[in-house]
Amino acid sequence: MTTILKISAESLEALFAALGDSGRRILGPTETDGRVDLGEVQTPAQVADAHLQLTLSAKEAVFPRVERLLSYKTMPGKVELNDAEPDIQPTVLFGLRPCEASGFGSLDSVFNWDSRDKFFNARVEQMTVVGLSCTQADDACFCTSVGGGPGSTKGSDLLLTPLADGHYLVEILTAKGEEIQALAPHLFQPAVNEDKEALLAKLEPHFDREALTAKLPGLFTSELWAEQSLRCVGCGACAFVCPTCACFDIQEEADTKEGQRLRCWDSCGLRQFTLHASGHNPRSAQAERWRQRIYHKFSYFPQRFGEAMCVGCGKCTRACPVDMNLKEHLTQACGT
Amino acid sequence: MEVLRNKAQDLLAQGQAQIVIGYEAGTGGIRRPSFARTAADTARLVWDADCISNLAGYLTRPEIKRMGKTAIVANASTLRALLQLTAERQLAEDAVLALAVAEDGTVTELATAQAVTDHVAALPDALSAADREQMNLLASMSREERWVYWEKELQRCIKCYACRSSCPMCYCGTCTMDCNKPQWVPVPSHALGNLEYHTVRAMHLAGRCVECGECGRACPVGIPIHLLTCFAEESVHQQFGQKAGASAKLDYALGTFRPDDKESFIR
Amino acid sequence: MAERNIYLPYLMRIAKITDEAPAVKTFRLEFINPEEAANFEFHTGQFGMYTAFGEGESTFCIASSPTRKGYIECTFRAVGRVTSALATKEEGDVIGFRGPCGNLFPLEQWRGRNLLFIAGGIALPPLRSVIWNCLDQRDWFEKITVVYGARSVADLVYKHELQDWEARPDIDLVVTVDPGGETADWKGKVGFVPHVVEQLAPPSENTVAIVCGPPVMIRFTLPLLEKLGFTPDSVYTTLENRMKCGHGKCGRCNTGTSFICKDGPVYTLAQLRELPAEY
Amino acid sequence: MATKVATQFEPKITAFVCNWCTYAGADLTGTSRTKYQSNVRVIRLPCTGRVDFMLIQKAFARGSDGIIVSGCHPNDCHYTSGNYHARRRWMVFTELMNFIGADMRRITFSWVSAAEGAKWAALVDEVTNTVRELGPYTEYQRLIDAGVA
Repeated sequence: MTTILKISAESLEALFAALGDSGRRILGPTETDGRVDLGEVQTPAQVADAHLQLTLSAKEAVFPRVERLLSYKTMPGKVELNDAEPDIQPTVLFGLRPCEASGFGSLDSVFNWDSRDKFFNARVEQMTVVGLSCTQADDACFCTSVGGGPGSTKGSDLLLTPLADGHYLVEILTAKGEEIQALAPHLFQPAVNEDKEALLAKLEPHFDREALTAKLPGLFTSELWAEQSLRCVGCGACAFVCPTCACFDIQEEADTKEGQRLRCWDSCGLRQFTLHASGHNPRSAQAERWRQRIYHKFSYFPQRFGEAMCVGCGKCTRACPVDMNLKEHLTQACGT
Repeated sequence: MEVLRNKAQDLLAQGQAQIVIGYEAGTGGIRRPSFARTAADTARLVWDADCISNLAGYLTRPEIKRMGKTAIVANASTLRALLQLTAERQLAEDAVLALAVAEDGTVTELATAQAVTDHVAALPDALSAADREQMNLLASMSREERWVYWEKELQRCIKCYACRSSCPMCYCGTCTMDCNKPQWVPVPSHALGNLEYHTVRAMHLAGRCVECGECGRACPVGIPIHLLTCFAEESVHQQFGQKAGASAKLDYALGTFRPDDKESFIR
Repeated sequence: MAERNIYLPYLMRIAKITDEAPAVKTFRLEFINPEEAANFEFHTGQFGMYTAFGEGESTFCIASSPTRKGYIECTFRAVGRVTSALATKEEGDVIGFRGPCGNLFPLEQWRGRNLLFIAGGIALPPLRSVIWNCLDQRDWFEKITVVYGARSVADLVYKHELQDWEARPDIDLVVTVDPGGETADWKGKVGFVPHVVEQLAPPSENTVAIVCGPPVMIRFTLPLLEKLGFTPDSVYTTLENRMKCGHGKCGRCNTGTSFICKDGPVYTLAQLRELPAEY
Repeated sequence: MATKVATQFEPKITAFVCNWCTYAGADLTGTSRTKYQSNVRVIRLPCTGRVDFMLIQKAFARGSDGIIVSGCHPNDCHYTSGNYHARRRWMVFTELMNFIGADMRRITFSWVSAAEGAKWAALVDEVTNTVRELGPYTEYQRLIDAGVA
């Protein structure tokens, strides 16, 4: 059951203090030299407000760019193996866009569909998501084409929508959200007759995701992918900034006495990703790698998990050195 | 713009080029690479002051090479990279037809390396005023301040390799980063791995960097990494008197030597 | 509640090392922890991730049969960073093992049928696990035929076991080497595996074919089997894509809707045709 | 009375030397019974041309506080021009590292011939004293310690 309340800007400041007092770390969008990153904040004033999106995604909070999986010591005829126990603080992710918040669901599908990934789960367990509805959108955005929206509650424990009078509409969506409210219930006021929809950014859908998923199997051998990927330079920027891309590499770093095994982000767009030690590469051309990225997100993943591995945030488009606009390419595929 | 589109159309129609690489309008009106193979495609071509990216990286791509003779709409960066790629024998001399567009929209065909060299010689310095200012600022800092500056900046690196992928000079089939016997540079993007990656990149581009700044523009997290490669290039220029991208006949500065190379630090 | 770390390998001691062919070795591995040994179970067709501490993990099949308890064996060629490091190990050294991963060869479904194994080069190890498993349950199956080829006589793996199989009456073995790979005293066949299969023309009736080898061998053998009347669901193969996690998460082995590390590595030709040819 | 424990910092110095000149020179130092400080770990390579800048970085990454790179004098290279090539690379590398803010006082380049045993001893002593004065290379260590999540 969703509870709908209101909170003033001043009360929000008090709520930040209460969150801090409860031992929670608050991560929110912070701006330095025009770059918006997820950073530790103590007050709402430290949170960047003019931004549309974080450059990187909030997946870093649950799937860091580098993390230790295990460590060991090697001795003659003996190995001492140590499990990694990440030190994880209770964390509030404040001010995530609804698209980002909904990305955690895809990540959960990847990390827990079969065996469970304890590193991801330990972080998710300690995490509360405070979403912030969008009142603006840009040319890269396409959340409404993939089942999301500027005020979507999916993935948020608590969703804020800025009201005209400086207050925020507060939707309390989960038990974790209720815990936040319970920290300082007096800060919240009842909300009466607030028209959330009217406050949100307007974004027309550009294509129908389910129609795209239905269409892709028939387009596998199409020239379209070679055509589209001609401009692609084959880096991993799109995947690394993506809130749902979860492909990773496992790397060993060691000297003669001890070592550790690290997990780090990887991307299907990189040639190295599938390259065998023998030199054989199942996806040797950039066109095949571009196709894999599209198919993984919009064909294979939906077939297995029922929804697309994309939240329409457009981060990939903004991060791309050569403007491989995903919305545009998907719309083109739908029309092929 | 019409002149350019017509020129591209003519080249394709007369078989003088099978593909014309240029610029088109992208998301929110930004300029992005464009590939014209038919008369219809040429209608997308645009040219203005926003066409700053270096397109030369596409010239060494097998997908493009397979298409046949290439014409390329070339700004100063692209022309310099074209010369450097020729000097490094990645492109046959005169294999590419460069189209230089003047401010009034007239198009000059630069069909030979010599023509490109002459054209480039008359163009202003590659480094932008803002980059020059940032370089001077860094030079004026104490060593410790510079270390903190780069430590903080490089900490943001996620090793997506957008810098490498968008650099026209990073054409190696297998990059040092991808060699793992031994693993010279750590793959994960931790602080040490990032520093090593970016110093290797700068060293490998010293004497080869055409200072187009493409790597810095490509960086999704906004690290001014082009300053590193530009610095290394300028170090080569000052000490050895040669500049990458100035000619199609240039020995690799760090692949050669002069017995009287002057230094002041060897004891 | 603490969850198990699925990336943590078992520690195993190398009990025995056999040099099979140039740069190819077989390790016999025993669990260091007796509890882990007691609880360990696997099925033929499954694979594992083998750790050379200091260098990382590499993926290859379990080459021994689940009917042989107390140890597992693996056979690998020193090619990459990890396999090269493994190749320097000595008996008594400790390596890591994660697994078993993936699906299995459905021996139950093959009961009462003839089995035709076709292997090339370093791809015999995955089939060796099945072959020994089948030989240890010999009464389940009718005729068992093995066609095995390698580039040269030196490149043949499991040379002693090939002699054993040669001598056994309950298995037909045909060994071949590529033209030019034979030695003066070579008594087997000379010719590429697909040619040898063609000459042999094994009947397809009530027969399951299990094929594993380099891509070029597979490419020529599969159409041949179809010509001989094998249906796509009676031809099996095992794929080996690059893998990192073994749990269907890292994305590396994703091919079509399949994660080769979970839904594979064993596929019938019918299933293979449903996948994009990205293996 | 409490005993005063010597807490003087002892730097780790890595020396990359060429086989033909400096290694032989260092050997001569030993056979001449010239005493010098023992902080240096010598790594012998065929030629200074082989001293990739990555080796220098790796030495810092593995905890060296100071580095010596030394080989044959110009014109004396066993392979004719290895040291000339190396010199060019160092000329750019030292400037680049300085631009990044690395502490270049911790890297010493020198030419030490097979006959210069005394020069080697003096060089090692001087470098060791300088680096001891500078203290541990904490800036580089900070990168290593930043570690991972």
